[in-house]
This record gives sequence, C-alpha cells and structure tokens, in this order.
Amino acid sequence: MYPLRARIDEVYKNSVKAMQEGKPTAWSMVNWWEGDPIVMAMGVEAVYPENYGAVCAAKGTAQSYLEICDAEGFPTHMCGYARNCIGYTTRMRELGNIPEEAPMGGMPKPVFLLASGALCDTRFKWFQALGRYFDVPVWTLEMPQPGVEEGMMDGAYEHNIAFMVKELREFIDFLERLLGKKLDWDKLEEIIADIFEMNRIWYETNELRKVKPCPMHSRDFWTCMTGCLYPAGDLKALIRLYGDLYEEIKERVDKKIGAIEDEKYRMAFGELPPWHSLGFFDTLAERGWNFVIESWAYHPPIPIDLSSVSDPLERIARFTYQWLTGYYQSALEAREWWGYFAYPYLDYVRSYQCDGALLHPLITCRTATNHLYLVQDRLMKALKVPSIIVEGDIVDLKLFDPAEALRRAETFEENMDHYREVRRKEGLEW
Amino acid sequence: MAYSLGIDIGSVTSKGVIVDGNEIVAHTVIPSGMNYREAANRLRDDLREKSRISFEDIRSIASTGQGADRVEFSQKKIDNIRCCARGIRSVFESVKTVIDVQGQLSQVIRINEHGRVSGFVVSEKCAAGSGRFLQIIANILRVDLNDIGELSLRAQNPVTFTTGCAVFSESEAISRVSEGFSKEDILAGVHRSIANKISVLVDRIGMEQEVAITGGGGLDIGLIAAIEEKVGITLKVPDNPQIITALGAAIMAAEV
Amino acid sequence: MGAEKKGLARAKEIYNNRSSRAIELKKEGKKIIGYLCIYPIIEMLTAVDMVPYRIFGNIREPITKADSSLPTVVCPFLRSTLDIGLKGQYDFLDGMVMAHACEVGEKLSHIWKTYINPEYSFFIDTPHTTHKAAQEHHRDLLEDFKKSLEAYTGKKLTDDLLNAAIELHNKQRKLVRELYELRKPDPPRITGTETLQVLKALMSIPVQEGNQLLREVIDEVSGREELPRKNTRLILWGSVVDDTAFVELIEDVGAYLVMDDTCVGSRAYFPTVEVTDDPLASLAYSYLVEIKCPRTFRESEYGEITKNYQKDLKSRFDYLYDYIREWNADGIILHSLRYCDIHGYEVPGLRDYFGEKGIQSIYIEPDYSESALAPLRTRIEAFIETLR
Amino acid sequence: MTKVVIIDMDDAIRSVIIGPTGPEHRHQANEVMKAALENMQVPFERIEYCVATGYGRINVPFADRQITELTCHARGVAHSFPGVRTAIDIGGQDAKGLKIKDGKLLDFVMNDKCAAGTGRFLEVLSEKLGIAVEDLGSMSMKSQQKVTISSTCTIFAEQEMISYLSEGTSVEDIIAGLHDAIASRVVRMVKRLKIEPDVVLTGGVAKNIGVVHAVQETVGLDIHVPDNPLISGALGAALLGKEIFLQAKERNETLERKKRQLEDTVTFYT
Repeated sequence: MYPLRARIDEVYKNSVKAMQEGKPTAWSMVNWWEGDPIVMAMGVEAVYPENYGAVCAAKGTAQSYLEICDAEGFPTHMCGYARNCIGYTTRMRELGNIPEEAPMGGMPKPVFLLASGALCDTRFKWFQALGRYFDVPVWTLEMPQPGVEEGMMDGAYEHNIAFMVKELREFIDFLERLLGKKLDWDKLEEIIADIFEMNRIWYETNELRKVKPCPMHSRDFWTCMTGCLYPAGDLKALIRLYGDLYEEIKERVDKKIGAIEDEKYRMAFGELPPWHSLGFFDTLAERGWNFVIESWAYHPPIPIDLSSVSDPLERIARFTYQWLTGYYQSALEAREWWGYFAYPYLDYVRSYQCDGALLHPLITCRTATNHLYLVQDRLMKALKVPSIIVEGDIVDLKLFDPAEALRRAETFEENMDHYREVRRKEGLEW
Repeated sequence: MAYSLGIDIGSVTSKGVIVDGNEIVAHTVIPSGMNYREAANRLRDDLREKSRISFEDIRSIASTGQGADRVEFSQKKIDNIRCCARGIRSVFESVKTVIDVQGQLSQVIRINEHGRVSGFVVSEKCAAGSGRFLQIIANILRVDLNDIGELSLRAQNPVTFTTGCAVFSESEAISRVSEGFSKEDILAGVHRSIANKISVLVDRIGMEQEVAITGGGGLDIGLIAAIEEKVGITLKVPDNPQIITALGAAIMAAEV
Repeated sequence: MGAEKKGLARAKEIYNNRSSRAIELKKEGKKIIGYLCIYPIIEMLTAVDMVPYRIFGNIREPITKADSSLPTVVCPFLRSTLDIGLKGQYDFLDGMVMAHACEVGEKLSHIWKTYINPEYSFFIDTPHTTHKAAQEHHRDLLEDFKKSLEAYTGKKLTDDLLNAAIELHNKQRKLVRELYELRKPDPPRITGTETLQVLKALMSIPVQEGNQLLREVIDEVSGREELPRKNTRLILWGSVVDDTAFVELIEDVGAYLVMDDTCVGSRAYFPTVEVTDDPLASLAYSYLVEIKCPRTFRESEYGEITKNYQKDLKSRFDYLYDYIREWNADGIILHSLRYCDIHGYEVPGLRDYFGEKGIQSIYIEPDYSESALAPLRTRIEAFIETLR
Repeated sequence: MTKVVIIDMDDAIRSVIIGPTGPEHRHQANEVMKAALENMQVPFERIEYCVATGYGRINVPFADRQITELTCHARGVAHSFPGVRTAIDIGGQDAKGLKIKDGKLLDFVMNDKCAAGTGRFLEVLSEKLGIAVEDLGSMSMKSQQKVTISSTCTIFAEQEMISYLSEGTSVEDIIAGLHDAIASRVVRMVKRLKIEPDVVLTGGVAKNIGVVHAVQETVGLDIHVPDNPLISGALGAALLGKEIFLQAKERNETLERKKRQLEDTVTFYT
C-alpha cells in the first residue's frame, strides 16, 4: 500500500506545483465538494490551509507559526490550524513572499478566500481575521446544518437544498465578477461527474473494510483521502488511482490479507489523527489493533442516485447535503439527536463490528472534540463498546503523549475482552 | 518457597510488596525522591531487611507506576490500573469499583466478575484532582499531611475552590486565610474540590457497589468523607491503601 | 409573591430568584419555554401565549456534571449552563428553543435533547452570513419553527398574532433604549449593575410584565437623587455577562459602566423588528442582519470583490465608536470568555480599530467562574489608572 | 515579599526594607514599616504620604492611597531607566509585561493564572531539588547541554525533572532547562505587546543570571536589570506618592491622609 500512498502524495504535490506556476489560487476551507467544482471550473487552483496545518505539523514548522500568531494577540486557545495559518500569513507579509522554511513550497498569496459556515465558527472567523495581513476578498459559503428532527420535517430537505443552490448562484456571481470571466458550465458538468465517481469508488473501497480481517488501516485511509477531500490537479488521474486502490484492496479481501499481521481488535478512531505521531498506530498494530474505520468528517457521502437531477448546482447541493445528513433517517429511528459527527460512529461501530474506539480530543479543535464524550457514552450504552480517550492536538505536539496511551493499551484490551462477552450475552452480532 | 515481588514506583512514594501466593509476607512504602532507579533499589534493600527473604527465593518480579521502566531487576512491567484492580480484589472480593487517588492523578476503575478491568477513566493531565493538590495547600497552611483529615472534618463552612489549577489554588488559599477562613475550612474546601473532580470521573465511567478507595488518598479520612458525601456511597478502605497496586503487581508477577 | 415591590427593587428581586415568576405562571397553566442566547425568535413564543425564559449559567456554582458530556476546552458559560440543566435546575421548563448562534451553542442543543430532553424542543439552524440566500433561508427555518409551535400548542400562529407580539417586544426595546439614555448623563442615572439586574429580569418574565417593570424603573431612576461622581466612564464589549459580580467589580474600582455591547445588554435590545404583512420575513431579517454579534460574517459591502482592511473594520466596528461618543466613555473593555472563538477572533482587529481612533482598550479573557473574576480587579484598576 | 521604600523630596531613596509576605499581610506591613523607620531613624509621624501597591495593597492599614503594581512598576522602572519601552516583571505571584512611554503605562499583559510563568515555578522546583533559589543562576551557567521541559504545569514539570534525573541528566542541565521554560513562557506572553527596546527585567527572578540570559536569548535584545530588581514597584509607588503630595500642595488642596503629618513619602510593595 505504501507505493500507492506515495502516488497520492505525488498528485497532491503536483497540484501545489501548478499553483506556483502562476495559476490564480484560492485558499479554501474543506467544503465537501460544495464549492470545489465551481472553483475548479473557474480555473482556480485551491489550496487548503486546514490540510496545510497538518502538513506544517508533520514537518515540524508549525510551532514557530503558532508562536507568531500568539504574539499577534490572538487567543492562544484557538484552533491550531488557524493559528498556524495566521502565523504563516504574518511571516508572508513581513517577507513580502513565501517564507523559505514553508513546507511543500508554501501557500502562495490567493486571489480570494473561500470560508465555510459549516461545522465550526473558526472556518469563517479565521479568514475574516486574515484581513489584517492582506486585502483579499472572502466568500463565506453557507451550508445548512439542521438538527435531526428539524432536518426530517416535511419540506425541510427541499428548502435546505434550495438554500444551497441559491447560495451557489450567489457564489458564482461573486467569482464571475472577481475573475472577470464566465463559468464554463460544460466543464463544471465534467468536474462534478469526476468528483462523484471518485467518491463512489472511494466509498466502495471503504465498504470493503467491513470484512475480517480488515484489509485497509486508518493510516492508509488518511493518506488516501486527500485526493477526494481536497480535489486538485488531474481528476481523471485521481479516479484511476482510486480505481487501482479499490482493486488492490479487493485483492487483499479475496486473499484474506489483513492490513496488519494479526487482527485481534477491530478499532474505530475519532476524530482528527495526531499527524505528527502516526507511528503510534504501528506500535498498536503490533498489539493486534487494526483501525478499520475512522473520522466521519473525512468520509465520502453514502451514495445517492442524482442522475435524474438536471441542474448541476442542485446535484452538488444534494451531494454535499447527503454527506452531512446521510445518517439522519437512521438517527431519527434510533432517537439519537446528534445526526452528523456523533451518530455516524454508532453506525460505523455496528457495521464494521468494532471492539473498541480510540477517541482523540484536541485541545485546540473543539469541533473535532465536542462530540467525543457523547460518542463514548452512546457507544457504551447502545452498543456495549468501550472507548479509550487519548488527549492530544493536531498541531501542538507537546499535548500528545503516546507513551501514556501505550501504557494503557494492555488495560484497555482487558476492557474490550470484557465487553466482547457482554455483547455476546446481550445477543449483539459481534 | 516461591515468593513474588511487586514494585510500584509512584511520583511521590514507592511501594514494594512480597507475596506468597495471595499472602502478603512483607511490604514497605518509601518516598520516591528524585531518582526512580535509586528508589527501586532502596525498596529492594528495605524489603530484604524487613522480610529476611533472600532474593534467590523470589521467583518473579513485576514493576508498575510512573517509574516502572527504571526498575532494573523487574521481569515484567504491568500497567498500574490492572495491578490496582487485581490488588484490591485480593483484599476485598466483593469490590466492583475502585477510586484510586494518587500523588499526581486520580482514576476510577471498574472490575468484572473475573477480577478483570471492565472500564477505567483517568483524570485529565492536571494535578487539581490529586493528592499533590492537598500537599501544596497543607504546605502553605503549615499543617502536617497526616493531620489534614482530622482538621478538615472539623470544618464549619468549607471554602469553595472554583479554580482548577492546583498551584493556582495556592494563592487563592492564601487570600482565604487573610480573609479569615480557618485552616479547617480551607482543607475541607480542598477535599470537596477533589471529591468533585472524582465524582466527574465516576459519572463518566459509572460505578457498581462495592466501591473501594486506594492510593495515598485512602489515608485521608477527610477526603474519604468528602467523596462519600459527594458520590453518596460508603467506601471500603483497605488497611494499607497505598500498597494495593504493588500487591496486584506481585500477584500478577507470579502468573505466566 | 413580592409583587408589592416595584421598579429597581422588583428587578433585583427577580434577578436574585429568576425562576420564581416563571414557576408561578406555570402553576397558572402557562407554558414556559427556555431559550439559549438571543437568536431564538421569542416573538413567536409570545405570539402563541408561551413565556420565553432565557437560560444562563451560574458563575458561582462549580461545574461537576457537564464534564462527562462536554469537553472542558469549550466555552465555560455553555458548560455551566449545561451543568445546571443536568442538575435539574431547568426542569420547570416545558420546552427549549436553541439556535445555531455559535458552534458550541449548536452542539449544546443536541446534547440538551439527548440528556435533558424536555417535552418540547426546537433548533433553529441560523445561517452565518447576510447573503440574500441566507435571509430567505432563515425565513424558511422560521416557517418550520412556526409549524412545530402550532403542532405543539394546537394554536394557529397567524400573522396578526405575530405582529401583535412584535409590537410588544418592540415596545420593550424602545423602553430599554430609553433606559440606556439615562446612562448618558454624568454621573449616569443608573449604574451598570442595576441595568444588568433589570435586563436579566426582563429575560425571566412575560414581555408585558417586563414593559411595566421598565416603565417603573425609568420613572424611579429619573426621579431619584444623583449618583456619586466618579471620574471614569467605561463601555464593555464582548461575550455574555450574566452576573453582576463582574460589573460590580468594575464599578467598585472607581468607574461607571455606562454602555455595553453584550447579549444581556444593548445587543439584545437595540435592533427592532419592522411590522409588515410578512412578519416572518421581517423577523428573519432583524435577527440575522440587525443583531450585531460577531457570530455573523459581515462584509463592508455585500459580495465585495475588492477588500480593504480599514473599510472592513469601519463597517464592523463603527457602531461601537458611536456608542463611545454618545455615551461619552473614556475607554473600552474587550471581554472574550476563554474558549469563546467568535469573540476571540475579533480582538486584534478591535485593538487595531481603537488604536487608530486613539481610544484606550483592555483585553481580558476570564474563565466563567466567580473566583476567576478576582484577578481581574487589578487589571481593571490599572486600566482605569492608564486613562487618567 | 513585602517591600518598603522611603524617598525624600529629591527622589533619593532613604530607606529600603525587604521582608517576607505571609498570609497575614496586615501584620507584615507593620513589621516591615517599623524596620524601615528604624533603619532611617525617623518617627512614623514624619512620613508625609503613603501609597500601597501590589497584591496586598488593601491590607496596609496606614496607607493613604492604593495604586496597582502595574502603574507603580512602570513609574519605578522608568525612574531607573528613562528609555524603557518594555518592562518584564517576574514575581512570585505573577508575571507582567508593561508597555511604557515617557514613564507612563500604555498597555500591559499579566499572568496570575498559572504558576508555570512566575517565580513560583523556580521556587517549587528548586525546593524539590534541594537547591537554594539563589544558587540556580550560577549552576545553570555550568550547563553543558540543557534539557527541554515541555510540561506547562509546574507539577508535571516536576515529574519531567525527576525522570531526567533518573536518566542521570546533570542537575545543571535541568536547571538551565527550567530557566528556558520560564523565559519562553513569559516572553511568549509579553510578545503580545510587541517588544521594543529598552527592555528592562525586574522581579526576584531578575537576580537569577540564568533567567536573565534565557530571557535575553528569547527576546533577542539587550536586557537591563536594575541594581535592586525587587523594589521597582515600591519605588514607583513612592514617586507617585510624592507627585500626589506635591500636586496637592500646589493647588493647596488638603490630602486625605491617615493620621500623620511630615515630609517624606513611604510606600509599600507587598
């Protein structure tokens, strides 16, 4: 699987290179394909500061950016990705161009910032705050985020979709005025088709992970997800890569090859991984911990048939909305009221038959943390599956203590063994 | 004779227990000092004195706690949570939940019918819920750690510590003193805030009777009372709450 | 029940025992509906003859229950609010309405429904921008809210009922402005502490009673003898302040708090709602566009394709400068609760803005607890010293 | 600690006493005051005006006026270093950064939440090491390769310290690490003020050459330290007291004063 990882990285790097060759670039929040296709169809290369935060963390340059941000007077408890980016942008303004220490060639000055109203406030407050460092216009892309009952009310689906479509039209109007050119709708159609196809294959690939032993580990998910989550560069090439990946995993399934030597425990991981210490999972792999499912927010939507929808914007809207609310119906039936972020883990743990969950609260990313205690509680109450909580951070390495977690591993295994028995007694299927 | 030895090197104190089967034949508690390796060696010598057992007769040795890796003569290292669970079970067979209050952290452990850990939760990386908090306050109030319990039980109106940080509470305690609060009320306040932190842990993991307390916290009647009141239970307290984890280590050392 | 008390005394009485009146009314068969922050549309509750009751935390009570369902690294005000809910102190509420004001507020509504689950609950997914699409969408959401209210109460929520309620609440807003006028003179006719008591009282009783209370207070303070002179006048911007302790602290070290931009203050009462033949639309507009909480993303002009930082600051913060001039404040306290993102991100920009204007500001980032206030004393005192 | 500074009308320091601070501030205040007066051989009655500052300023029974340590510090530091723009004060209870212009306090940051960024950090840990705080500086200078202390919480830093010792790391290297830790924490906070020269370091910790070096390194500017870094606050209070007194005299207003009448000012820094 490692060669494949390298190839995905390659595609990602290429897109960064393309940006540096002077194509107009935008800094974009991950928007789950709501804005991406339009940005791409307008011939703009998007780079994702959230992902770049992870890159800086992995390459160890984040720490200095964090300190610059603190010195700028922003609260130190803010999102690590945001602080990293603000620090980076401050440097960039001081130097007049990309700092030499910036990993992967850095992020060039954008023509606009694509903020997002979805998931957390940081994702628009952060870009608004960048106004201190450069005069770049910001568009905040709206995305509905209803409660479970409200989202399932008569007519709610329709007006939420209508909202997104109108929002996208306003966004297109903004881009056309900004870039002084019209949107190429045929190109848009093609891009949408590619993105949907890419997600379909990627979704099917993850379905394959339900078998025992699980053929693909979370580490591989996280490296392979970038192409899908941050669409960039040559989509056709990406589709081929995801196709190869699917074949590779399929083959492993047929040959009953697990992602790790000896799968003793099937694990779920929530939510953002410790990018800087991924080796941690290899040590757990040696103990037989196979991470079979993870990070709801990074997963493609449950497939829906949109072939009958003629308006491409409506197709985008339905697709993204499906990502967010795809589990609402079953959440409603289960009377679980946190339909995205939290409930999907109940579904995962059941359908992937996990023995335990490793939850990773982040000191500076509340969004990826808020639901974890509820998830821990619901997994135990509803499915009799225990969770171990390992505190850490996405960017600030000081906050993560793998040694501590590994010390606890053997105890948690005892814990998981106990609940295997309990589930058997209560007639749960695994 | 087939003895086995359990060594628990904690952040504040180190404990050693020699067992013959489940029978304690010797035990000791010493301050960890500034060097875990030395602490381990001192423990060994101390036990040799006390038990008159030559180390040749000790078949198996396990170490646990903060400094587990620093015990050169240990044959295996075991996580202190498992040790604590096994230890308490060998003392009280009926215990299903343990509240373990150590020098720098607190934890709540659930134990199943086979004496295995069925759930556990460890306090956040913050000394506020730990014995160290008490130490700091006792220090500024200039009272002996052993008297804390007695004093706190005599409190008239305990102060409330709403702040989390143990060291930060120091200055808070100082100002309470100058406001005229008694040592008793302040100590009781500390006990309450620790009890609060512990009840959060209990809420998170749930509990099943009977519940025992172990670790240094088990020596503090004031803290025990505060926890019992806050959580609404009676705690079973072993004779030597501090050595339970080392005891568990000793018992598990013998197992293959 | 203390009904004989009037004006400030009555306000203080309610402030000190907020739920008493609500519980009386509940006994009389009224439905009491809790709401969190200022984005739920309380006119709609009034219109179906239910009593909107704003929920708060309690800085005097240590958080013990909430930590097992919310991490400790989120807004301490919301943690405290949940804590109190989990401890059963809001069990008298028949329902709860929450909105997507800030992220943790939104999460809290799901957690509240999971663990406290009142008889009625509704979540309004308030949009984050003032885009046209967002305004229309907000109206659609209120349409859903209306449906759900009608289903719960069995009443028809007609436009006339709605407009009547809007009039009542506009009346309250007008009276609050009148009250704030009385903070302009030097010394002000009413202290910041008293003002907070009055406003928090308003959020605990039916709007009609609130309007009567306001009338009494206005007459009382305009008539009473002048307050002692102090040589510093301050304005407070930022996160929720729902306890007088903080304001008392400010007014205890030689200053008057003469104006505020917080959600238990002008931010909640200064925007008015237009009475039109589409009341839902005017409510949707007023709540999304007129309320000046940094939770909403604003541009200096809609869809601007050129950006200018100074222009941006101007459009976002000029109203604060107007407050400072009209209420003649010497300096501004910028208060962002620890872990409050939406306010935290504003701070460097605000400091730039006021730096330009030559207005002294101090930034504080307290935790939401009584004891966390004590250390602020020296900061505020020193700030006042720098103003002299 | 409780400090007294008595100055005369020419701003000359006539008496300085530094005593301990305990829970009983009021008691301390009187004690130290007594010593200060004996020290300069004047009766209490001759003290013209008395300003109390600092943590326990409200607990000084005979103070005519209270002014915060921030304002007093700015004044005191500017007296010793007229060119000061940034002052860093690391005390036992708290740490502050002051932005100063022409002797006036413009802006400030403060940490009194967490012991890790204050002198308390070194006190707690040196006590644990069984080394006198005074010796930390010289010892850290002997460090060959200093360690990194990553824990923010003092108590967990202590734990880190112990595991270093268990690994056989030299005490000198650990102490140097502790100095870096406190320096980086304090400077990180002060940076919010945009540090400009001259930079002055005060507070008990400023007597520790190791910390001074560490701060110098992290700030990247020369650091000035007053001869007596402990009394800047008290001195500032004294100077402000004198100004209040003279101003009143000019306008021949009568100052509200605790019973006393004479011509020097005294000040407290608790």
